[in-house]
Amino acid sequence: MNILLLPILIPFIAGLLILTISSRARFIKELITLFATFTCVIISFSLFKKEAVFALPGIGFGIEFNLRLEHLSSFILSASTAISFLIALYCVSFLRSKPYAKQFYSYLLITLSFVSGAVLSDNLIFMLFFWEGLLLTLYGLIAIGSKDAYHTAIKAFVICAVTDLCMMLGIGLTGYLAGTLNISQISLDLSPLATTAFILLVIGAISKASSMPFHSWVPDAAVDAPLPFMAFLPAAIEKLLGIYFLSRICLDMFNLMPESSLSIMLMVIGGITIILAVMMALIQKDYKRLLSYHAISQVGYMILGIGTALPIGIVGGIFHMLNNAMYKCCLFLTGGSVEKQAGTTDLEKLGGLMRKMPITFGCFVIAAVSISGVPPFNGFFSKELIYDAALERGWAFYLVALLGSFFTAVSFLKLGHAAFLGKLRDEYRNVKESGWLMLAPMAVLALLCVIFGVFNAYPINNLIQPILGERAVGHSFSGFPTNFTLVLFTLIVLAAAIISHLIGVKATGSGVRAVNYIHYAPVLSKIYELAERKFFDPYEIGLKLLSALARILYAIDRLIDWVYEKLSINIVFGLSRQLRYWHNGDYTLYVAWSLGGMFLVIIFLMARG
Amino acid sequence: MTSVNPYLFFHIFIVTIMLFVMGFYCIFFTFNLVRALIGVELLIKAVTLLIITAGYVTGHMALAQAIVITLIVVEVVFIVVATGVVIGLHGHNGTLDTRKLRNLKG
Amino acid sequence: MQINYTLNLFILVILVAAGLWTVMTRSLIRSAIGLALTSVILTLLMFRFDSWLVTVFELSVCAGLISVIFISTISLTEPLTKSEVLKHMKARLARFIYLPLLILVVGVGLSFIKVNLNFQLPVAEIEADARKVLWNMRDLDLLGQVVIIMTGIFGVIVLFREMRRK
Amino acid sequence: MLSFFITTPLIVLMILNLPFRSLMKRIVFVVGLSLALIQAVLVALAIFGFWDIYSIPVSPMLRFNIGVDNLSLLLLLCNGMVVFITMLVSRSFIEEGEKRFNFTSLLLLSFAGVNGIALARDIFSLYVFIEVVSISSFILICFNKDRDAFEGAFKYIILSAIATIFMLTSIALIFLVSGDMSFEAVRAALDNSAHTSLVLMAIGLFLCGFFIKAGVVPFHGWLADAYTSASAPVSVYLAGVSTKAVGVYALIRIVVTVFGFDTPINKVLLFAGALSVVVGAIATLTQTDFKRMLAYSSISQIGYIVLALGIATPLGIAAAAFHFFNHAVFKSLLFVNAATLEIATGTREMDKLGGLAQRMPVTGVTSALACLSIAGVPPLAGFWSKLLIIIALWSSAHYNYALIAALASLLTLGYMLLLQRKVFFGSVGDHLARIKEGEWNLIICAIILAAVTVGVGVLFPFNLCKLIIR
Repeated sequence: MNILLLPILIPFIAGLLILTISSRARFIKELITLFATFTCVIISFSLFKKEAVFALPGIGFGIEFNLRLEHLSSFILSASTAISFLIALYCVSFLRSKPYAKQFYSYLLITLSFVSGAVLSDNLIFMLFFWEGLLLTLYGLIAIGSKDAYHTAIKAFVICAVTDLCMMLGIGLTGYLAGTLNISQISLDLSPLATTAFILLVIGAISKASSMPFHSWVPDAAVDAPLPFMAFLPAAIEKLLGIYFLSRICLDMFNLMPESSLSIMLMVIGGITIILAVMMALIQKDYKRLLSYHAISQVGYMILGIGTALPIGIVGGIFHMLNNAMYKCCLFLTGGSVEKQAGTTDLEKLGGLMRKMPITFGCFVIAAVSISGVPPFNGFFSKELIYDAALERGWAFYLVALLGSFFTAVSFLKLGHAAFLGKLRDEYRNVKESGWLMLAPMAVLALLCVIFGVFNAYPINNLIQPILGERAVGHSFSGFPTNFTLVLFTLIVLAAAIISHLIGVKATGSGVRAVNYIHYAPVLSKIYELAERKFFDPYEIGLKLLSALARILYAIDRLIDWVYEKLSINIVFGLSRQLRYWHNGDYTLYVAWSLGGMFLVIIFLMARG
Repeated sequence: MTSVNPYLFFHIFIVTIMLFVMGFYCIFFTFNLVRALIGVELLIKAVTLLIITAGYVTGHMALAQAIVITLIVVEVVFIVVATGVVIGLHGHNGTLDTRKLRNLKG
Repeated sequence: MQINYTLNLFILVILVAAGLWTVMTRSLIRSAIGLALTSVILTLLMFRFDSWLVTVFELSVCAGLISVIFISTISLTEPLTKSEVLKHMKARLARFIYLPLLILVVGVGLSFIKVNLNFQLPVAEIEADARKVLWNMRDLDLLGQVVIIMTGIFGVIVLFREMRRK
Repeated sequence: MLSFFITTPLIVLMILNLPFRSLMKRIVFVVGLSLALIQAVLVALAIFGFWDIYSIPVSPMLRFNIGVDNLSLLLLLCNGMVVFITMLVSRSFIEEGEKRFNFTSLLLLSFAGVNGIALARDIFSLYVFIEVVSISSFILICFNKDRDAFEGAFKYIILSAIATIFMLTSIALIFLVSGDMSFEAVRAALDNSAHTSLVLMAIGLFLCGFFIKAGVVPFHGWLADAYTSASAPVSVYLAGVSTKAVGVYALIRIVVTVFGFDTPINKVLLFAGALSVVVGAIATLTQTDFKRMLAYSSISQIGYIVLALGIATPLGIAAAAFHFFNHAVFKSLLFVNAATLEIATGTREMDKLGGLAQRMPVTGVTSALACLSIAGVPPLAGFWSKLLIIIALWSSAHYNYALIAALASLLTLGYMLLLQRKVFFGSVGDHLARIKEGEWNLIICAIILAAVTVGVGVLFPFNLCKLIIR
């Protein structure tokens, strides 16, 4: 038994084991889950920064079961096992009274197994195998959430299946071009055909990271699926996996040049994802749904960073992925804490929970300032790296990133204000702080946010820089950013966010509604100018404009949904009904088809012969 | 017998095709189950003729005869089973009309 | 030689005529008899091709047994009365009137096509006895015949015997 | 040894027809069951190399012109397995006594016929055994003598007769060229004749005959009617092995061994296969009858096999053979589930069912496994064969067909989830409140087949594919 097989086999067997145990034996399941995930954590940390290769006899045709551990995969493996362990710990308390606890644990473990498999596989076909396996657990994890979760699960399944299909084709094409399916041996220049393969693979990767336009299931899942699922898959694991594969594609398998149009394509996708998702987030009135749009928006930064194809951008993107896994996971866990204790996540109803749940609030604040990019927390450093790279490739990208940052800050001010500050409603008088099992993972993640921020030199120099290999030689990315102009801009933006929030609160007297006005704060110069030139009341008109914009974005969002859900299905079902009509039960018609077919076949053969 | 006239084979080929047309026409345009089976029988006759001729033309008459004998056995069993089904249908429908056979569709 | 050839042609023509009658005639019984007639004419042709063993089979089984099966089926299923036949006649005629025309067109049209007949005929081997071929070379077919006859027996048991009980 | 595969069922049947009818009627079920099981086990052992199938000497009298290769072994294995399952299922549907005796005898005859198809090395013998299987299928379909069964059987008879005519015409034309019927002789003759129009016509007619028997679009009209109208165990048999043997196996055999691959033939196969895949998959979507839906899905899956055959590379043929085996397994499994449902609820209308997974856990789970396997979800068996098909298509530069195959597999997933949702998920209606799991024999069938699907899927990379490719 090779040690590389353990992170795949242990969770898988444990997951299957849990399915066989009666759903009444709760402690055994929790124990098994914790034990299995903890073992995986230990194994993956012991494998950390080591290199190993393991090959089983294959079946020929280039399909070989090769496992390969090297720097990047060991790093992703450690991160995903650690997060799985923390989520499992959290679930012990969170899922205590839930009927679906058994399935959840089991799917979680199987997911972990597939993730380990996908990260460790060196052969594209086997990676695809694990990758597709994740589809199943994704479906299962969403579907167990509630009675209506079925639709969301189907939606997620369909979207991911379509993109996985693209990836399958991409893998076929890559294998055809490179002559091998082993990732470590593939190194392609971007010929036209290779570009197609590249795009197909990128579609698979960014869809796994739920970037636009493949994101639309995430907000729905935020409402329907169990909350730990959100913290586990969309917030952390899928980002790790998707960005891992994206960086594999861009760094190892294809030689992506900074000047190429593909790089610009990636950056445009990143920019659009940042701005559109964050704008959607602004208008949300639900804790979890708001977070879920941020989960999408943050992917944009990573894609933007990697898409620049500059060493500094790639470092920033990967560092951001790591940071995002921490603070976004932490944020979702605080959401779960609120949901568990207060019984709702509706921001209109919540308020003033700061006194009742101080530790949760503290974790929330740390994670929120991290995601908003306040120094000296981790999000600040990764975002600065990305800004630097984006500015080098074009000021527009920088502007978009900065704008996204502004909206992020504004929406988190709104969220924090609405949930934790303000007036406490009467029905929440008796709310208490969560138990330590739920607080511990949050606290650990929040602590990590601080550590990775203050001591950012360690992760950047030791974890991320080696991934780039030769490209990063001679650069230094750690420490406080050297370009103070950029830092200044960032600080200005943050300050502006706070000011606009205060104005909004003053205007409306409520944290939730504060944001409605802040959209149109003067910092958004373009929109502001436009509004001022044409209209009297910049706030009111701007509100209408932006809400119209938001509505259009919403419509686009729905349109994408509609294409996925309705249009294709209607066409296919129409055809199906037509076929039913033609099978009218008359055997002479069938005889006629057969004779017609026979004539066609013979005429074709004779004409070709 | 020793010399084979290629034109004879050609004529037989034409006759076979004519029999095919008759058989298929019968299957298509009749409204009677038994007559549809008679159409099938005509088709089998045409094939029998073709095989025998092929044996005769190539000089493998023994093999052709062996094949046709097996074919006749198959044909008889086929017809017996088919008429059994027709009689069963008549028992259920009370008629031999093929237009009553549209219960299964879609 | 010429006489043989003409005779063969004549047999072919009456074969077509018999087939046509089988399809066109309006009485089912006559149709079955027409089938038997076609079989007999086919037997004539086989006889002219020196296939004596098959001739016996074709005469006894096809012309005899199958006609009996058909006729008994027709009598079992109470065919249409004469008045009904007359009623359907016109519609039948409208459907089947095109057949002779079609046959004529097919026959004449095909005889004008120049078919490439110079395919490689294998050397005619010395004629072996059909029975020997059947027993020695086609033994798997014989096994198949046994299976198929047993299938037929069970078919008769399933389809006919239980029916009579009902 | 090989001839025992055909002669043993015959001899057993003759012994069973001796006097002592009452005794024979009692043991016939067990005898049939064990015969099929023995064959399945023996062949499986032979496939995995535990013994050599030629090792037992036989007297020259029983040495027919037969031979075996891996493809034949696969069909022999499927045959033993599916006939075993069919007999077990029939226990719940065919009443004991005279009826079961006749049923089992017919099934054994058909069993011998399929073995004959697997072993035949001669196109006319192949035809004879195809007829054996077809005719016994006709009788089996109308075994219960209801109206629809007769109708389905009659449609099958007419279309099958036309297929027979096509094949016999083709045999006559080939006879004209080769003068002999054995595979090698025909192959040699066809190679020498340089594909004159006569030969091409013969090839086309033969292909069309098999297309009808297999139910490839547009030759498929009879298939859904026959499958739907037959009684439950017969549906299992028809879908599992009967039509597969007479149509698909014979097609693979003839194309690979006799005709050889040629660009026009490949194009015909690819096009017909792709058409079946798409039409079958689309037609399933609006079906309301459980079995009819499965029948159309069969058409779609047969399309995959034909498509894979049309690729004409060794990988393609291996994929076709592998999908052939998988299809026999999971489609019989689904029909077994259909049988369980029919006996438990008395209906096959999917709109009247729902939420049965709670009431019938084994049926629900095995059916879900089969559905996922058909849809090609890893790590089940169906995933591997579909993957191989798509890889084979892609690597031989049939990109458009690869795309069609991949999209259709998405559609497959869609309709299988639809079926699963309509029947097994959701809430239980009041009229289904007292439904219980099926009898033990049905459950055993379902579990065996599900185990095979999962087992083959998990062990595939190391065992089965190598064997098929070899």
